[in-house]
Amino acid sequence: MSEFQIVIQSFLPVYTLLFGAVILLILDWTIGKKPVHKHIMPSISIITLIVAGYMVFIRPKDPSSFPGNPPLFYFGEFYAYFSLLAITAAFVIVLSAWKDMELELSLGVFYALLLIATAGILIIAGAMNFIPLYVGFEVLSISTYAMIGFKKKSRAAAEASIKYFLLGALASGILLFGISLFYGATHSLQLTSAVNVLNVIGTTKPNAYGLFVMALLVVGVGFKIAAVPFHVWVPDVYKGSSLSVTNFLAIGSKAGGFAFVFKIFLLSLITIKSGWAPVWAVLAILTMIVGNLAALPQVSVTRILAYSSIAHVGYILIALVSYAHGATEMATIGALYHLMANIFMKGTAFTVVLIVVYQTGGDTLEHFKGLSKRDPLTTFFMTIALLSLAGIPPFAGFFGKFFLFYSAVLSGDTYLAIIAIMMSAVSVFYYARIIYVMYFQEPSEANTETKTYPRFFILLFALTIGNIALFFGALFLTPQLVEFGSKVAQELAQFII
Amino acid sequence: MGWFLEANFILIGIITILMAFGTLSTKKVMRAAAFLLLTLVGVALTYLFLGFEFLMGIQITVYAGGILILFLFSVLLTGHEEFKMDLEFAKENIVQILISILLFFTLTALMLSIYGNYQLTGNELVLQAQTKGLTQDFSVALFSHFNYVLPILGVLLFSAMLGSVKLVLREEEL
Amino acid sequence: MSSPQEFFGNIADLIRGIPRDIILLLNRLPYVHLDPENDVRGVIVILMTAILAIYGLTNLLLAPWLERKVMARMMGRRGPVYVGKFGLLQLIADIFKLISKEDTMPMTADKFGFNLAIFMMGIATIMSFAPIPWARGVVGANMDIGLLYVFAVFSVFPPAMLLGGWASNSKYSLIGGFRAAAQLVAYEIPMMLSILGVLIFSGSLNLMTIVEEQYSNGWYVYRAFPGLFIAFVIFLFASLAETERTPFDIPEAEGELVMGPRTEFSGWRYAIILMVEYIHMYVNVILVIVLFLGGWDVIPVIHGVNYPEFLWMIKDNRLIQFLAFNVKIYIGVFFVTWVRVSFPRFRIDQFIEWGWKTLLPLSFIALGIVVVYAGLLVA
Amino acid sequence: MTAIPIEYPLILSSALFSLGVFGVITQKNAVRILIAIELIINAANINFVTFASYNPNADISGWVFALFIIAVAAGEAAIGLAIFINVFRNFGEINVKHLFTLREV
Repeated sequence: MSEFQIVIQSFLPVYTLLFGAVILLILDWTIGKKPVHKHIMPSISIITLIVAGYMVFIRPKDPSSFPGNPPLFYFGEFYAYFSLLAITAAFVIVLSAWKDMELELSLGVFYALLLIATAGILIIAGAMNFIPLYVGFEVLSISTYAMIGFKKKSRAAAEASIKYFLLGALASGILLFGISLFYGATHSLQLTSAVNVLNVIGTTKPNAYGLFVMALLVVGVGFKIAAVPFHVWVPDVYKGSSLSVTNFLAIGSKAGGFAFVFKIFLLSLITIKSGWAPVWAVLAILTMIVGNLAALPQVSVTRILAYSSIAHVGYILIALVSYAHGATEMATIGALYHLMANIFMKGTAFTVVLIVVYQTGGDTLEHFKGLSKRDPLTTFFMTIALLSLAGIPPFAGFFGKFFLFYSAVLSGDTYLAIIAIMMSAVSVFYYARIIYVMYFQEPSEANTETKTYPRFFILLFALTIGNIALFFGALFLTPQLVEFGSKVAQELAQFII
Repeated sequence: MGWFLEANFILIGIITILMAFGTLSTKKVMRAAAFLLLTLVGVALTYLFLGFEFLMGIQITVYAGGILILFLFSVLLTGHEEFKMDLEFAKENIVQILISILLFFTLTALMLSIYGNYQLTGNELVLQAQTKGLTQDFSVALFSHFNYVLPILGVLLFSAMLGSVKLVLREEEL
Repeated sequence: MSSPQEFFGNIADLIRGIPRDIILLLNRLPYVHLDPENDVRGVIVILMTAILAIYGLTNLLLAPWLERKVMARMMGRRGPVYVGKFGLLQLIADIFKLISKEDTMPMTADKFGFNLAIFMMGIATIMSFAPIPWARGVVGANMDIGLLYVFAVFSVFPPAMLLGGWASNSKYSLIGGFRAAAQLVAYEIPMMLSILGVLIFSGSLNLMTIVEEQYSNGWYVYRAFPGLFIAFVIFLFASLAETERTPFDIPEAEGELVMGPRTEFSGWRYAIILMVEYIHMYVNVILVIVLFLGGWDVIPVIHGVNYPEFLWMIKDNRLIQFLAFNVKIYIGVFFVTWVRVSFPRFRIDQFIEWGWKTLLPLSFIALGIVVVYAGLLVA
Repeated sequence: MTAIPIEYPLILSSALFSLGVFGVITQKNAVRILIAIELIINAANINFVTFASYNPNADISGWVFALFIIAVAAGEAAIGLAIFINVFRNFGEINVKHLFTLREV
């Protein structure tokens, strides 16, 4: 295969997504005013996503054949996994936005932005240099800013968008400054340069300069993945934006953010892991505690889920710490598995909230009262999602947490596992509260709407099946899972000489 | 030797910092944008001194000419707010002021700590840059090694354009 | 006694030598020490630019006169006749009148923005003379990024206009400022795109190189036909729009907006604005000539035609090059005036739409043609 | 040697960065905050150019990144100012201090 063919084939998923986006825009321009467009646009997005998913599988077999010295991209297993993650997430969002967004004008633009954001995650996952990494990250961010503010008439969406934008722009500015200092120390923007180049940030332990670089990078990415204490925007933004976009923030954007974090910390800053491991450990503990405790008094289910999503960020951060402390394989498996489980759990939960908002006009616990009487199937799916979030078998959330906590135990950070288990126990309260409200309380007079939405039903059904299948997959296919995890871990580690 | 360039650089640097302070301390937002323009031009001139003329042109064309127009338009479209940086402001924000001063000194000390890393070879490169030719190297690098990143930049600008047009355009109801 | 050709060739070298001599002179003084080999670059640039800018400015006294005269003739009038021979000194008289006027500023104006706008525009226009090649080797600053530099300098105009319009605190000024900024931004894009075709052939942003390439391979206006011709037309229209000349003087639009963003400027400020406008127009004409009409090149080379030796001698003579360049500039100024007299003004919405919806796609088409042509040439 | 010592641009960039951070934490008007963020981005850009110009490995990827950052900043500013205008249409102001409506829900 020639160099050109390899490049084209490697970028095919991204090209497919962009091609889909352009088709959507052309359609928006031509038939955007006709009523049929609200069905055509999501359908085309789904077709694009399926094709892009297929394209991920037919990428070149040898990822190191990508041209360039050193290559700017590496389309290996890590890339494949995160692309599938992103594409699955986008799939969920298209299905939930099908109803949620149907009254909006210029829908094609929305789906085009969604596809472009997905392409951004793919670029993050494939990048091996800070330049494509940062640009891909900004592709994701900028599309997300626009998606949040998409409902222009809604004050809440406007407010959410300005909050997310200001913090995101600040975070990316700080991140940039960190990268610039990193570049000054290592003389190269290649992600793996710090490993190979004589570096000024510290050979095994960071010196003052290394600490500062690390701090800037932690602050920058901390905003994006919403680790405490950089989480303040999460509840407001999740609440303010329309729920399908919230869904994207919770599952798609999060996957992209974590791909970014892993790229930076597990590749470029791995030499000074003794510096950042304690920092992330503290942040993980804080994130778990604050996320779970702050969720307790909330009455809005969106906010509960927002805080729970913060808490889950804390769980995934354990993987970073345990990776640094030696349990590389289990940490990798845990993080990757949990991000996939996250899509099924959070996707279901936010979709159910969306349905309830459509039925009753609000998302507080009040509106969830007696949901089982009105809409038993939806309630059933919601229950499974919540149980899965709480980490109760036989649902995917259990193994997600199990792998993560187990990796902490393996690496010797038992305190992290203990705190995480305690906090999981706390989290059961607020999940159980929603379940209790749904099953055992009578619906209030005003909320008697029993309308169901078949499109959501298909989505919820698929997500729940996926949720359970993921659990049994982990149960019965453990060797394959471990093999895959070790493959990805090796891929990350192969650059360290 | 070279005091002429150095003196010029110091002068431009001081002016840039003053202008940057102006953006934050001036009363009207419009003036802040005007100060930003001057800051950006100052930064562009430092690029010239660092041997990267091309980026000077780009910085003035894109930043000072393009982005700043966006700023001015949006300031005029979003109304003014008077803001005063005086003694009262300083009293209210004493912690923030101290933080930034501390940040400045820490950062300077840290960045100068890696000076030793550059002491030996850096000067030659700048000299080379001043005698031209590096712009060509730069464009060659841009279109060979970074060939596959440029389209991504196009995607980014495309999505920004889509999003901002959608957000600002006034649409009639269906 | 040397031939005129050599004589004028040496003049450039002589002029280039002056700053070095100045430095060597300065070095005799205590406390001043410049390294003529290394520090000389910045000084040369400044001095050469200054010399050529002064030359350009004196030239400029002629351009408005020419415009007035031509306009008057076309309208069946006689134009300025009283001051100096044929009214040649009319502009100087006007400037004296403006400078001696009272320096007024609206009471509610924002002083800072008001003055900044003027100074930015004034400095930017004078700086724009730096990289222009007047003849082979006669150039202020021979920079790699010449073309980009000119555009960078001119890109300060829209913010300055808007700032000036806002600072005068008058609704005519503000609306005019908005219009000016929108217009300048809208027409910068087709302008840039139309240049890309030229850059594909020249392979450099250096104006010297661009002209040299045309000198040996033919002017761009007829190469890659019709690609670069379309680009030339687009560039011509866009530069008329950039300089706010009729039929594109939307921001000014006396009927509606008095004088656009300049309404409140009077006295010496108005004199500066007048100068800025003329220089802007003048430099844009120069750009059109340098980019598409061969710059200082006298006789266009046609592919496959062998010229006799004496034609090449004419082409190589720097004096003739210099004169040819000036003649071209005056033809350009005449053309601009002609357009001004002949066409009515556009309406703002038509005008902006025309920029975005006609010129922009057209410049893409032109670029496509050039790319295909260049690709065939390579293959 | 006519080169400028590497300290000067580094001090300039750290000053711009601190001023930017100061602006972000004290200003209330969203446009001013964005202006402060632009200062931070410019500081990073100066760093990139400096470190690339003085790079002993003659690695000019810092220059390339600087160019990319300017483009990214343009995109970010465009979308951000669009968001501000949208917020202004909904709220009548863009003072971030007054955007508290979501807290109570």
